[in-house]
Amino acid sequence: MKEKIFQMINTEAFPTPFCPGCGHGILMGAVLRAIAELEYDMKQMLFVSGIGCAAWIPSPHFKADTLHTLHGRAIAYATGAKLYNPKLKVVVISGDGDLSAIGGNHLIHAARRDMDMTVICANNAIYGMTGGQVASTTPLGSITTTTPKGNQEPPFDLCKLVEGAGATYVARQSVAAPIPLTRILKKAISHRGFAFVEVLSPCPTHFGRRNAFRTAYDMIQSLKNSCISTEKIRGMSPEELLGKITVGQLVDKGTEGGRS
Amino acid sequence: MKEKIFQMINTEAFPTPFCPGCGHGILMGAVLRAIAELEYDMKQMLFVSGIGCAAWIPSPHFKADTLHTLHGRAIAYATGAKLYNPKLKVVVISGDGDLSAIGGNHLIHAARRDMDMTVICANNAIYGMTGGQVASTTPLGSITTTTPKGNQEPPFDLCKLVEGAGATYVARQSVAAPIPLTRILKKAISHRGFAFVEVLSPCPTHFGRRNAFRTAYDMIQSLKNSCISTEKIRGMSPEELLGKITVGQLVDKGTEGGRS
Amino acid sequence: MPDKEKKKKEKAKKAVNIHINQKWCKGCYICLEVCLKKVFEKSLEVSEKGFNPVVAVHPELCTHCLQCEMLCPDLAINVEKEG
Amino acid sequence: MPDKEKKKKEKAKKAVNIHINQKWCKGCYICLEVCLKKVFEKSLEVSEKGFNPVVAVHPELCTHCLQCEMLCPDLAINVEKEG
Amino acid sequence: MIQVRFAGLGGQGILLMGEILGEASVIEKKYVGQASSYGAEARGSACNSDVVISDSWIDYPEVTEADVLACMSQGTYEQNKTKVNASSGIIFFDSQMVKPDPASSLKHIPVPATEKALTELGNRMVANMVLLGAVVKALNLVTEESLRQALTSRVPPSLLKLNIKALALGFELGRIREI
Amino acid sequence: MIQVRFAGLGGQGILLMGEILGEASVIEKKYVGQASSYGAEARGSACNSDVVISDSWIDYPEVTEADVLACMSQGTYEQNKTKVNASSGIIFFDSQMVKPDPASSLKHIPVPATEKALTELGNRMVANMVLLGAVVKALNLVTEESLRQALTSRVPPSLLKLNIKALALGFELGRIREI
Amino acid sequence: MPIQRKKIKSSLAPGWYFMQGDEACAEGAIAAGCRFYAGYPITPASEVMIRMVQRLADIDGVFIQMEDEIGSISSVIGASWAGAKAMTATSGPGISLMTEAVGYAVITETPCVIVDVQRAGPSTGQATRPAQGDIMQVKWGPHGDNEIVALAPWSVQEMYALTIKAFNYAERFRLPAFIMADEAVGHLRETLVVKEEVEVWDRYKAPGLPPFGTEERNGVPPMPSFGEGANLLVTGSTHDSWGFRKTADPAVQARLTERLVLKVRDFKDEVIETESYFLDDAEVGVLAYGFTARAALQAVKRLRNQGMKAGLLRLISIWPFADEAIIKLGKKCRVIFVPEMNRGQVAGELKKYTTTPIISLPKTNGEVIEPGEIVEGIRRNMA
Amino acid sequence: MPIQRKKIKSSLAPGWYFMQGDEACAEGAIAAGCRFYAGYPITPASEVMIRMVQRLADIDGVFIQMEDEIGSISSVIGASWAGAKAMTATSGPGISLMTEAVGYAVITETPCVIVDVQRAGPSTGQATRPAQGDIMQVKWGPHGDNEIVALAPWSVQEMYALTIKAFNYAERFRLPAFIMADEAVGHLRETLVVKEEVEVWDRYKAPGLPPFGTEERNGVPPMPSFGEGANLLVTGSTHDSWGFRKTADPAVQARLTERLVLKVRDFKDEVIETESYFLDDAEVGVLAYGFTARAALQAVKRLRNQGMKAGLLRLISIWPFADEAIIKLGKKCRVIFVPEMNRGQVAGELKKYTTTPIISLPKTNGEVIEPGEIVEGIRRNMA
Ligand SMILES: Cc1ncc(C[n+]2csc(CCOP(=O)(O)OP(=O)(O)O)c2C)c(N)n1
Ligand SMILES: Cc1ncc(C[n+]2csc(CCOP(=O)(O)OP(=O)(O)O)c2C)c(N)n1
Ligand code: SF4
Ligand code: SF4
Ligand code: SF4
Ligand code: SF4
Ligand code: SF4
Ligand code: SF4
Ligand SMILES: [Mg+2]
Ligand SMILES: [Mg+2]
Repeated sequence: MKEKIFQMINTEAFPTPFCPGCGHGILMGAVLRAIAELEYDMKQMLFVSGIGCAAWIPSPHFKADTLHTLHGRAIAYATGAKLYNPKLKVVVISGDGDLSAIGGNHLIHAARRDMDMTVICANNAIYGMTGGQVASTTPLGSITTTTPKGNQEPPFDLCKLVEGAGATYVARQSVAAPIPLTRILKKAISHRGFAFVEVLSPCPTHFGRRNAFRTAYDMIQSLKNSCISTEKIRGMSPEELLGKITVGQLVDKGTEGGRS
Repeated sequence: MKEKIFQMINTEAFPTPFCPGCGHGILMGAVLRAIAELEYDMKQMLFVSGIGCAAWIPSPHFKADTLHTLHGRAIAYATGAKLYNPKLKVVVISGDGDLSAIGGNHLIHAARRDMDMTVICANNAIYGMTGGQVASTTPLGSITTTTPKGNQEPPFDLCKLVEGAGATYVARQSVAAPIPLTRILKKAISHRGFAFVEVLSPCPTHFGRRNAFRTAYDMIQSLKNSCISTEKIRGMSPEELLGKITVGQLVDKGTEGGRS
Repeated sequence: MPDKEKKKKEKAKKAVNIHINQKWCKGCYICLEVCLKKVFEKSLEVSEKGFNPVVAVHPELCTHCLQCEMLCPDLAINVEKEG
Repeated sequence: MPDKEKKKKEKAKKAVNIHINQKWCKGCYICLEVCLKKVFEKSLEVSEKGFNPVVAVHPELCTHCLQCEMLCPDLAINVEKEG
Repeated sequence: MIQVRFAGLGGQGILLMGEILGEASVIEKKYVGQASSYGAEARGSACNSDVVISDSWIDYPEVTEADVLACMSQGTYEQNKTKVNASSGIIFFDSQMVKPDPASSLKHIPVPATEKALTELGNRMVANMVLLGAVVKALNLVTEESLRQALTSRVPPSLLKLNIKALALGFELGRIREI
Repeated sequence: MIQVRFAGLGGQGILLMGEILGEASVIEKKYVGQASSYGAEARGSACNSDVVISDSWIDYPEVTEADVLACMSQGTYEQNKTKVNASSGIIFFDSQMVKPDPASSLKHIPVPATEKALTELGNRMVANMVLLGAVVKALNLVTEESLRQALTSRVPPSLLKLNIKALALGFELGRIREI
Repeated sequence: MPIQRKKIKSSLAPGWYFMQGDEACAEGAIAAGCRFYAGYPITPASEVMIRMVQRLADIDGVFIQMEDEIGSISSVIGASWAGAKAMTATSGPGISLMTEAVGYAVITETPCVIVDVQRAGPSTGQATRPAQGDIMQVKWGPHGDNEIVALAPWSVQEMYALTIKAFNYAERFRLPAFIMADEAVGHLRETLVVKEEVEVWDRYKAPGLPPFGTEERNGVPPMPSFGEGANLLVTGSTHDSWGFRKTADPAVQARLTERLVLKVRDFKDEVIETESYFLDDAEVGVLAYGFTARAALQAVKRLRNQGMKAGLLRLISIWPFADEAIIKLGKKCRVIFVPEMNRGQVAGELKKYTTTPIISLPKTNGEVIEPGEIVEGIRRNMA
Repeated sequence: MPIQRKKIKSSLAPGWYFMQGDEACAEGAIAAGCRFYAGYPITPASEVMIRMVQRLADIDGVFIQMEDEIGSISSVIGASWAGAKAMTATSGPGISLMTEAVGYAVITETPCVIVDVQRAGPSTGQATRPAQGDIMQVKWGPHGDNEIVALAPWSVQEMYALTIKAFNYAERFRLPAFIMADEAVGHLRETLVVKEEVEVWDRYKAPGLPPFGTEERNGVPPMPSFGEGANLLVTGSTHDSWGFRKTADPAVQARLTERLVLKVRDFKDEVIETESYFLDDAEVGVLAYGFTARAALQAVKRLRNQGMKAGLLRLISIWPFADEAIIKLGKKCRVIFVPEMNRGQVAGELKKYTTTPIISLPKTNGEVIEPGEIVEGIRRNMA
């Protein structure tokens, strides 16, 4: 496996520019493992990203065609490439801010169109690259540089948002659970039509530091504790569910392949 | 009533620039009636709109503060005005293209924030002002100038979209039912927090003409036939519901007043 | 007499005044088609803007249901009870 | 012997080789904390980039669960069975 | 080079008149410039449709001074009558819709387009084609055949017959007018 | 006017050194220019923090030729040693982190900052303050009091004590060095 | 130059057409090989889109109406990297929204064509009225230094012909090329004469060579497409010749920014195109472009008839700017009049190249400039 | 002029501060009366936002982080009409996205302040590096003709002082006023000396007078706010003096577009600000602005020491352009050098106003221009 993965990356681009313990690195590994397990040919794949730390996951690390676009625009760029060359397997990997704040409109429209592509949103609940400002995914009460007294704005439930927009595959998982994550990524990448995966991916540098997480591992641990799978959730009481995050597959509609 | 309403409009701006039979005119009347019945002071209200035929509903027809903005940006402008002067009662009235195509991002973010404003989307399932191009609300198969062979892209369910984004009040009604429409508008306008009303409003000129509606009345009639209220829908069979549109109140969450 | 019936009676009693703003009417004929009482007819006059507005030819049949007024896209109809 | 158990046995038998890329490791210590077998320790050496990477001090305890490899954000760990 | 302006209200089919004359002229390998102007509303506002026709490249393709004005509404008549070439200009007008200015020294030719469309074809919507036929015939701008061909390419099949009849009616009127 | 450059690796607290010296100088009503440069990564890349101090308005507030270089890593020492004023420049260096160039004719002053931070305070993270204290004291750039005041405004209360101790350690080292 | 130039049969049957400017633009695109169109409706450019829907459907091209203009230009760039000749059309408000992505196309050297059918601004202004207010915008809209190509058709014939050229220049220089039309020429219907053949330039391909750098300071690298196995690294950040981000390297930044500019400036004469009328003995110069130049031509003829030695220089290309032609014009004429449907944008630009007095004849009332107005404006100033 | 000018106590206690440029900008805004800030994070402007969060919280102002830069400028405009002095700060990519709304602010005559902390482009370029590449963009970015004000601080002190001025000009002229900072001055920490009082200009109010038109061709109308009962009709379409849309009326379009330009051009001297160093007897002129001007000042001093009669003209205001100062400079000097962190944007502009040879000294490698480089550039060209 590891060898296969090494053939899928530009080793000269390593070590990555990510901070120590950044969840995006873990997600990078999971995406590579998923593709390796699917035995997809990297030469037929196109990875598109916006701007942000997460946008660096594929570019320049993946040895495949990569398109590192503008902040918020990854999906719109991907749409053009996919429509013109439907043979490309298109995977968008970008940050929560990129895809759901500035890029929210392209996200919901691609979901509506059932564009044949996979969108992986590395959600660290913060703007990592610009130094830790509040995001549209930051939990209520969290401290960020632009919410020094705690965030007062309700965050998106990204999965509900894209479901409401019409996505045919929707799932959520955290990097703390790399095996289920890889499994879900495989399903999403092989889905025909618009697949969206929200991946909870800690930013120790900007989120952790300001919100009482001592180490990167603390954040991993906290994710492990708060994530509950869709299967386990059944039969749990509201009290038990307080503060929990549902992970797993949330929507999986048959589709004839989506728009391409 | 009519007298009251005449005091709420700039009569010198009439007759309106709308085409004969345009649903937006009916909606205009319903909004005025709702405000008159609520006995709100027009001097404390701000009407914001984008660009499009629907965006002309308040501007320049309403004798109140009106802000006719850029295509897609009405909600973002409204956000600034409301935040700085929370005493303003802010009502956004604009088109489906304006609010959900180019303006989709501001729509979902205002819903997420639970911004204290009412957004009335005049949905004619088409771009009226620019001559009848497909919209993100155009039903599958409909003929438009940019889908001469029928629309192939699934449309948004706007109410689901804003619900998924976090709106605290969501409703749908058509101009063919002016009394229920007025009732819903009253609830939405008096709601504290983000209220969204999708109003089905025919465009005889560009939608009707291309899609086998002979007259404006035909379109009204067709809306009357296909709309079913949330109450009536219970107990109906899937066959009976085929091709029907649910109207009525869809979400009404208590809120402490939303962001303002 | 219960309140409701009383009102009905009153309603029926009162004559209805239907005013159509000939300058605002665009001749869409929604009112004409929606009125169950067939109160309206197309006018033969052409308005400034080149439309044929409607005229209320049978105001006496009007039940004051206000459908026409509420559905007129041009705020051109005013149905008022007299007195 | 059922397949599953067979595999388990085999697993246990084989020695495990743990390679850590000292140039890629950034000393986040996720591996160190996630490993139930306490295979890793911080190195005292400072890497080029100024990090203290980890070293696998007890590879013999490793159960090949791969948690460390999968959770390493820097693709810096390679846990391989020998032979 | 000849400059023709059609004028009337939105809804009268003014734009189509210019387009068809333009198309017909190109069929005859002429250089044509055709431009329209109209209000924001779809109906009821004044609109012009201008055609400039020449045997060679046209420097400036808009009507600067009309040689011919064909008019279907009083308002647009008033607006445009001063924009006609004062010495040689001709004004065609729908005799039902326009009351010509008695003070004008320009050549005025009444065409009972709306009237004929209503009485002979039962549809005032094709008055525009009647007027167009009359103008084209009277001035010999293009052949009947070219105009019919142009019409065919621009009108939905369901309405074609009626329009061709209207055109023919116009040719008739144009023929008997002496200019 | 004096130009001071602090240099080292991201994570060593280099930026803070410049900021505190700058702040302290302003407390003494001096004109100061302070600018930093660093790589895209949060850790491990070279960074500089420059301070220019003057009694009057500073035309160009960046270091063009350092009068003083205080260095905490070998790499940045190599990069910067040529950017020091060749005649009068002085280089302070962390004696554990940097091996000075024997060929250099510049005045070099070793400061055992990391060593002292570790041995006396048990925390190498405050080596930067030890070095800063030593440089400031040796050159009399600002008073101890101003530097402490500046430190107080820039360091979280929980870490203040430790940092003040480190500074004091630096003053000590700076005092005994003869320059 | 390694760009592949070829003559191909016209996609539209040779002959005479009566066509609208916007439609002719779409036909030019099809003729040039455009197979991807993404757009968003806007007056007065929507007709380009509507023609493209119909034409692309015939030839298995891709059409998409995006959610906004940002989406349009973004997907055009994406499609270009997937191998398409791609286009979008809009008007001023759309160009404003596309600004950021235009800069991206410049730095990533993405060929694409953007049609601007200008309308009266600023802002929403008079949406159905002609203007030439976006001349400076297309050059200076994006942040940083962005060299682009822009052509200004004055007729329906040129809406067709210059659109083909725009595609050719986009490929030749790997950049966004603009068609600066306006409502008057976009909605004008005219005679369009289509010839047997059109000259079309195709993308320079050279597998193995770096896609983002050349040996020369002013070169244009070859361009692979996605799916060809080139492991393309496309980024809007500063990058080396293979596409690796170099966001802290001064040398790479210097080299890239310089090349992006020089690759156009050094070869500007391949693009710059002007036309002279009566300039041989002209004393009074008129400079105009786009639809206004047709009024100017008429005006010059009238002035000649009145005995004034007037002459016209018409700009066919707007960017890169026709510096040398202006210098020559300045030497020849005592004064240069610049009628334009804006507040003097090109008139200002002229001042960079000549000391001859420049008199701006701006018109921004939402109407085209008529020949008589130019005559009058010149007479007034020459009296 | 009916604008209300007053001296008020500084919001920051008088004294000496060690402060970053971005922070000083925020302090200037607060001092000028800014009570609404909407922004979106971007390097190197985020520090303005972060300071504003803290400061607005103290004084009951409104802060919001919007979903993008379009949202930021849109809500700034909305807040301005609700009565706020409002600001946003961003860098090139954000300015690109704000383009359309800037045009809206121009046509609706909405006072607001936009801070551009420039970074190295084009496109994402080198996001943490300084540049001066947006000079032309802020003037020409939006479609149509848009007159704006832009000031270029060269120090932390001016980040504070010019931001106050920008607010004043925004109110005085009812338009968007830009602060053209760059990464170098935005992130620079310097001594900031705060005085007792600041001069602040407040919105001109005159209930009953039309909010969108004046008797004069170049006037600035009074500005009511929402909620005051004025029945405001604000629109980005062409409108009459009461705000009624007039999208087909040539006279209204002509009058509006002309006034939007003349209200600034005719009073440009109220804004234009330059500073001269050693120009009295200068033969070699240097023109610079922003951070680069500090290197230029050093360079000029060095050249003087070396015996060259060099002098510096510094632009404090960029737009409207300092035409007369340039004409004078051109008359005085044999040659003018223009060092700038772009490919010669202002150097090009200079050519409109003087025939004295202009030598551009561009630097676009993501680093600031150092005094030695200017000295060297001048010596090389003068040899
Ligand atoms: C138009 C524009 N606005 C702002 C920025 C600055 N910017 C770069 S990355 C980023 C946010 C990234 O956040 P996210 O997408 O969540 O990624 P993360 O860094 O957290 O992984 C921002 C605001 C930009 N590059 N372009
Ligand atoms: C940035 C921008 N793009 C495009 C347009 C052109 N435009 C004006 S209105 C409109 C669509 C209006 O559709 P909708 O909002 O549904 O309103 P309707 O006219 O149907 O009521 C468009 C695309 C514009 N004004 N600005
Ligand atoms: S800032 Fe946060 S998201 Fe970005 S690399 Fe560092 S840890 Fe990861
Ligand atoms: S085009 Fe359609 S939406 Fe617009 S006014 Fe006419 S009928 Fe109404
Ligand atoms: S009120 Fe009712 S009955 Fe009376 S005219 Fe109107 S629709 Fe007819
Ligand atoms: S509904 Fe109104 S506009 Fe339509 S015909 Fe009746 S009165 Fe006229
Ligand atoms: S594979 Fe498992 S047991 Fe072995 S070192 Fe990694 S975490 Fe520890
Ligand atoms: S998880 Fe990876 S990067 Fe972190 S300490 Fe272990 S080997 Fe190093
Ligand atoms: Mg993030
Ligand atoms: Mg619509």
